[in-house]
Amino acid sequence: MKSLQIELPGLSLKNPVMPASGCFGFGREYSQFYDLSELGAIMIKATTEEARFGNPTPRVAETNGGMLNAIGLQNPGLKGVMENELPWLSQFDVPIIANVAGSQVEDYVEVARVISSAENVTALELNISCPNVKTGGIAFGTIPEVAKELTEKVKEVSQVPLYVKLSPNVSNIVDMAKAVEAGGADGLTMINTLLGMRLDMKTGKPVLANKTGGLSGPAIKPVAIRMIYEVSQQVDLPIIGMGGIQSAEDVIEYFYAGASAIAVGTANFVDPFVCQRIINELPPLLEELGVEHISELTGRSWGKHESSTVHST
Amino acid sequence: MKSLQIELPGLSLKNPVMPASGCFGFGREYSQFYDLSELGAIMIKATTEEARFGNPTPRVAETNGGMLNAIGLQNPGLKGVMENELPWLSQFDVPIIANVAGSQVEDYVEVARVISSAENVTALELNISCPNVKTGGIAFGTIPEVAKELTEKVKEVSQVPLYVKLSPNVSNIVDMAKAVEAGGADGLTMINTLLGMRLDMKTGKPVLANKTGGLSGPAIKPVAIRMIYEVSQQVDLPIIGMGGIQSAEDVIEYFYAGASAIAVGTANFVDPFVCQRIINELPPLLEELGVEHISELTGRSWGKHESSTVHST
Amino acid sequence: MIVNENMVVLSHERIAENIYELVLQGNLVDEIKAPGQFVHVKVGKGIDPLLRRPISIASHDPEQHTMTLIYRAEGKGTRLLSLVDRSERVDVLGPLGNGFSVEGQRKTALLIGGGIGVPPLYGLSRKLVENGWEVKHILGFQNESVSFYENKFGELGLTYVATVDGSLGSAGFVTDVISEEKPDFDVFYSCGPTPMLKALERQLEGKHGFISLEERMGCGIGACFACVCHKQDDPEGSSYVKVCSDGPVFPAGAVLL
Amino acid sequence: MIVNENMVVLSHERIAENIYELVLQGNLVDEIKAPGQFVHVKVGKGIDPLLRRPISIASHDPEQHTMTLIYRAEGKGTRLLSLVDRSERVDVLGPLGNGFSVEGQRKTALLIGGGIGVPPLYGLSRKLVENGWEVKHILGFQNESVSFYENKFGELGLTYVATVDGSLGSAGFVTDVISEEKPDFDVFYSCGPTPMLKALERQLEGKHGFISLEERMGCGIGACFACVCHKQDDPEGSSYVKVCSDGPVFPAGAVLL
Ligand SMILES: Cc1cc2nc3c(=O)[nH]c(=O)nc-3n(C[C@H](O)[C@H](O)[C@H](O)COP(=O)(O)OP(=O)(O)OC[C@H]3O[C@@H](n4cnc5c(N)ncnc54)[C@H](O)[C@@H]3O)c2cc1C
Ligand SMILES: Cc1cc2nc3c(=O)[nH]c(=O)nc-3n(C[C@H](O)[C@H](O)[C@H](O)COP(=O)(O)OP(=O)(O)OC[C@H]3O[C@@H](n4cnc5c(N)ncnc54)[C@H](O)[C@@H]3O)c2cc1C
Ligand SMILES: Cc1cc2nc3c(=O)[nH]c(=O)nc-3n(C[C@H](O)[C@H](O)[C@H](O)COP(=O)(O)O)c2cc1C
Ligand SMILES: Cc1cc2nc3c(=O)[nH]c(=O)nc-3n(C[C@H](O)[C@H](O)[C@H](O)COP(=O)(O)O)c2cc1C
Ligand code: FES
Ligand code: FES
Repeated sequence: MKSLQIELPGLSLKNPVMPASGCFGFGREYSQFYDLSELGAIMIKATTEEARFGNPTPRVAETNGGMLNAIGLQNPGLKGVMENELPWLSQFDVPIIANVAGSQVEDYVEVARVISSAENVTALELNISCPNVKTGGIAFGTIPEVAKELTEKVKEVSQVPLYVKLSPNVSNIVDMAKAVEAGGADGLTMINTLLGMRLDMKTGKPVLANKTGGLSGPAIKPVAIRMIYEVSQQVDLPIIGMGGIQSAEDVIEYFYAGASAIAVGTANFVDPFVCQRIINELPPLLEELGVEHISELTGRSWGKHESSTVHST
Repeated sequence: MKSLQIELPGLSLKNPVMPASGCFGFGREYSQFYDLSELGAIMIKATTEEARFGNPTPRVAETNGGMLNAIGLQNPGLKGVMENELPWLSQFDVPIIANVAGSQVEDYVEVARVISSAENVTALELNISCPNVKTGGIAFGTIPEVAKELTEKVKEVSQVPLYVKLSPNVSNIVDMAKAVEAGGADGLTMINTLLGMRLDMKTGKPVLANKTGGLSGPAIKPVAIRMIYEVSQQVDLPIIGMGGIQSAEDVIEYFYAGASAIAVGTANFVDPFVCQRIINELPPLLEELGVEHISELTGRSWGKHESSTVHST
Repeated sequence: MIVNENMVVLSHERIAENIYELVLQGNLVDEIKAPGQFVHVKVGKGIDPLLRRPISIASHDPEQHTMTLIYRAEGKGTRLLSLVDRSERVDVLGPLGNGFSVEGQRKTALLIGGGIGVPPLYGLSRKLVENGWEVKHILGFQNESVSFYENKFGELGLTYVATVDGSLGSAGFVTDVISEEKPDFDVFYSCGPTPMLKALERQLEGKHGFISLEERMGCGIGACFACVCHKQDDPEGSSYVKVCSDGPVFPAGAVLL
Repeated sequence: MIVNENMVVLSHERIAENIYELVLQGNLVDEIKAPGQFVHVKVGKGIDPLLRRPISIASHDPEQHTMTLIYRAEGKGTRLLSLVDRSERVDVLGPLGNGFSVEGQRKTALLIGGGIGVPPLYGLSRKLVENGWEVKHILGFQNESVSFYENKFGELGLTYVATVDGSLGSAGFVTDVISEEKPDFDVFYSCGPTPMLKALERQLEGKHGFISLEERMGCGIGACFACVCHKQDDPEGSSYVKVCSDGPVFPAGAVLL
């Protein structure tokens, strides 16, 4: 589908649709449902230096139109990912975006250094925004100067372009975006989850063992759209948008807001075929909208391509 | 209902249920549906010094499990409220919480000074968090020091206790709460709306004329619960909680989180009887939970009354 | 009085492309005061769609306690509504707003409707005829496949139809019909998309008439300030009308469109 | 293979207080490998409830392509599910997980179920009997009004029932029945609330057995790490099992409860 092909730093995408980190594991499970080569890319589960078990269970809870998770970055560790997951994924013709996490700068740097050398990892996603990890995480994701520094350090060692994943739990998302842009980021991914909580009706206690968790799903889409709308007008980096995407229409809304590609998280749990379905639904929808290439839609809400569109007609 | 009676600064509440500011006008319309004296209190629409028309329309948009509004503080102005609305409301046996808004410190102070002198206004709600007003609003709601100063100035002139309404659009809600506590607030109300946006599928443009708007409704409840949970453990002020409340169960969850009373906003639009219904549903629900007085539930999620409960049995 | 009732679906039919006619029965009907009032419909029980949908009362029958709504299934809410079956119930809040005033001596009325603005004019036309008025209608539709009720209007009085593509009646807009046919009338009544109403107000300036407006709504009863419009005599000021409770019907020329 | 199918409701009945028996038909049934597997059910089409609900396959009939689910209508999703009518369709993802292994020579099995953990044991018991095993059952319920399938189990083998309030069978827990009746068995199989499984593991330590676990789930297929448990031999480490894809059935003693 020519109308869906997108070129972004490190990413030659057949289409702008990819599963979001943490919602697709390392692809094995969803490969039962369809050929992963159909995807634009895959954002794999956060990788930390050492294997992590993560938080105690319950780790998920449902909310109105959304869900909370507090997985706590469970993953097989850098070695496991390098030795088992990435080689397995190399059978597919699909770029891998490795989600890099840590507790301190050194962890991040080490994971980024090693994982960016993997053959099929064509971009990194710097996870400075995970709300479910006690140490470190919060400052990286909410203080512009700290985020900038981390971005710089990671950028230094990375062999592939670097996307930084922004947290929505901030007073000023534009400041964060500008900071990581100044730190050398090649792109942004946004948004990670909103910090939320549910309490059990009977006990009064938090449903999640971790108490608070990250809110994802359709409920958060308006917040993500607003943030991408604001950020895309203020920075020159491409944005991979996410938060509550369930349909091709949602994808279009993200492009209008300013995204250049999108990721689907929670919806995979509801419909394991959702990414494939969206990819198939996009071309007819674009035709209906009279659009030749999906990238024409990027930033339409604030008039990004307005003049050029006028010229070309 | 003895089990629902609550005493808070300035507020002798028959029950802890009140309509949220901006979702109930000045009560006239809902008085067609039930006797407003049944309510715990009424939070009236924001009042500014001068009458305001507010933002252009469309001013509301629907989202998954929520809605966006950008009313823009339309109101008849201080004089109109003092002369027409408050006197009309005095026919009901219900305390009024006046929502005070402005563009600069002086406006706030003037509105607070005058409106707090009205006979039936027993508390003020300082609206430092309205996301739909271009001037002033944002800094008051997101910078602790600025919020503290405003609180101090308003507190100085107010003849009734002062509740400060916190914005959820901040990196650190506890810092904001502590700042207004230090500024002399008598209580907190939280949360105001999350900043969000919707784009029109056909045009690509924002649905709201104001572009962005405030997200309310069930979608935001987990964020509100989390913030009240965090804040109630860190400050000594009573909290009136709000955000997506639709049922007596939701009320209980807010109390568990740390609220001492609650307000219902968006749900009034869906069910004009919602406040009355919740008030009626609470006593049997409390009985089911084996609770004598609803205030025993405040902060149960973090164990506020744990020891005292043990002693009393 | 405004009531909130789970009304029974007596019939629910597709009468044109994506256009549905829904007949509801209940006590709410007893409260209807005038054609042009509307109801606020909750679709489904859940939180998505969350808000009620405003739909005009197309006509009502006080004896059978029934009212008819005609709506276009377009977005999430109305598409879901179109799936409701006979004998199910629909949660309705209403009647809301002030309808068309049909007082005064018997005269000639021109009723001009566009698209889903046509329905409330049907109840109005019936009422006018009942009161001895002469009625003329101009109905504008996108094309034939989405047109409806031409014959029903035809039974009440002279009826012109215009479609944008000329597939039914004359080709063009309702304003073209007025220019061409120059129908005589004492009062005009109109409901339709805002651009149509704007054009009409210009074309019929100086004529006595009433128009029914649409605006996005929250509460539907006047409490939330979602549906506010400036007045034409104070276009920048703080005076206003609320479409839901002061309208949706206003004298032509009163509201800034 | 895991499939996602809109299965047809062949019957849907309330069989005890808040307990429903749902019979679904479809090709998904052809993929069922073993008793104890479960399916992930989407209730309604909308976003609330958002997540699928895991429900065990109580039994299935490969020839009719039917399977039976038995569930308690408790929270938002299952209460909505209970309103689904015959001949409607239900969106099912499955079969998921690994069920009870029934290989090996014919022996005596003790099946111990608690509450809504009872259903999968019914399919297991039928399978064991089919394979020539002797089966004994201990079923624990809160009280008589929520009990079900006692007779169906009774037809397959010796069946003890315990209720907490003694309203049916003996008063007490399933563990009390074991202490009292000391039934002979070679292998035990159990499904029920975690406290019951914990107590059983202690009581039956050293015995060969299998337990089926419950955990809150996201994806249900092993991708999201929601349903992870520590292993008993590495209680603090990073090794783990996923209830959805490695389980829900595990050898007794393997998983840290
Ligand atoms: C007083 C009044 C009377 C109306 N009478 C009729 C009628 O008789 N028949 C008919 O088909 N339509 C009528 N409409 C328009 C009707 O309300 C909208 O078509 C409908 O709300 C769209 O809902 P949806 O679920 O299809 O769209 P969605 O896109 O899902 O709607 C999203 C939100 O936008 C609002 N919205 C979208 N379009 C409109 C609109 N044009 N006007 C107001 N709100 C809108 C919805 O109410 C909802 O809150 C009337 C509107 C008003 C204000
Ligand atoms: C492998 C497995 C098999 C199961 N088999 C059955 C069965 O055969 N019959 C039966 O009645 N129940 C069974 N359960 C439990 C069933 O999944 C829950 O009762 C159900 O999910 C509750 O949903 P709700 O809509 O009633 O509750 P809600 O409170 O609306 O649920 C909210 C969220 O919590 C989850 N949740 C709540 N309780 C549980 C629980 N006990 N286990 C897992 N998730 C939960 C829900 O799935 C949902 O995501 C099984 C659970 C698992 C893990
Ligand atoms: C269960 C779960 C696990 C997640 N794990 C990660 C993670 O490891 N790293 C990360 O950057 N984001 C993680 N996320 C966030 C998602 O990648 C995504 O940003 C977010 O869920 C919003 O998208 P959605 O609404 O489509 O789910 C996780 C989300 C969920 C629901
Ligand atoms: C239409 C609308 C208007 C509002 N106007 C105000 C306002 O004037 N002042 C204010 O402090 N909050 C205002 N709010 C915010 C509500 O008081 C409340 O904090 C928020 O909507 C969350 O509650 P809910 O989810 O129950 O609606 C408004 C909300 C809505 C939906
Ligand atoms: S819709 Fe609320 S005031 Fe009109
Ligand atoms: S539920 Fe997702 S891994 Fe088990």
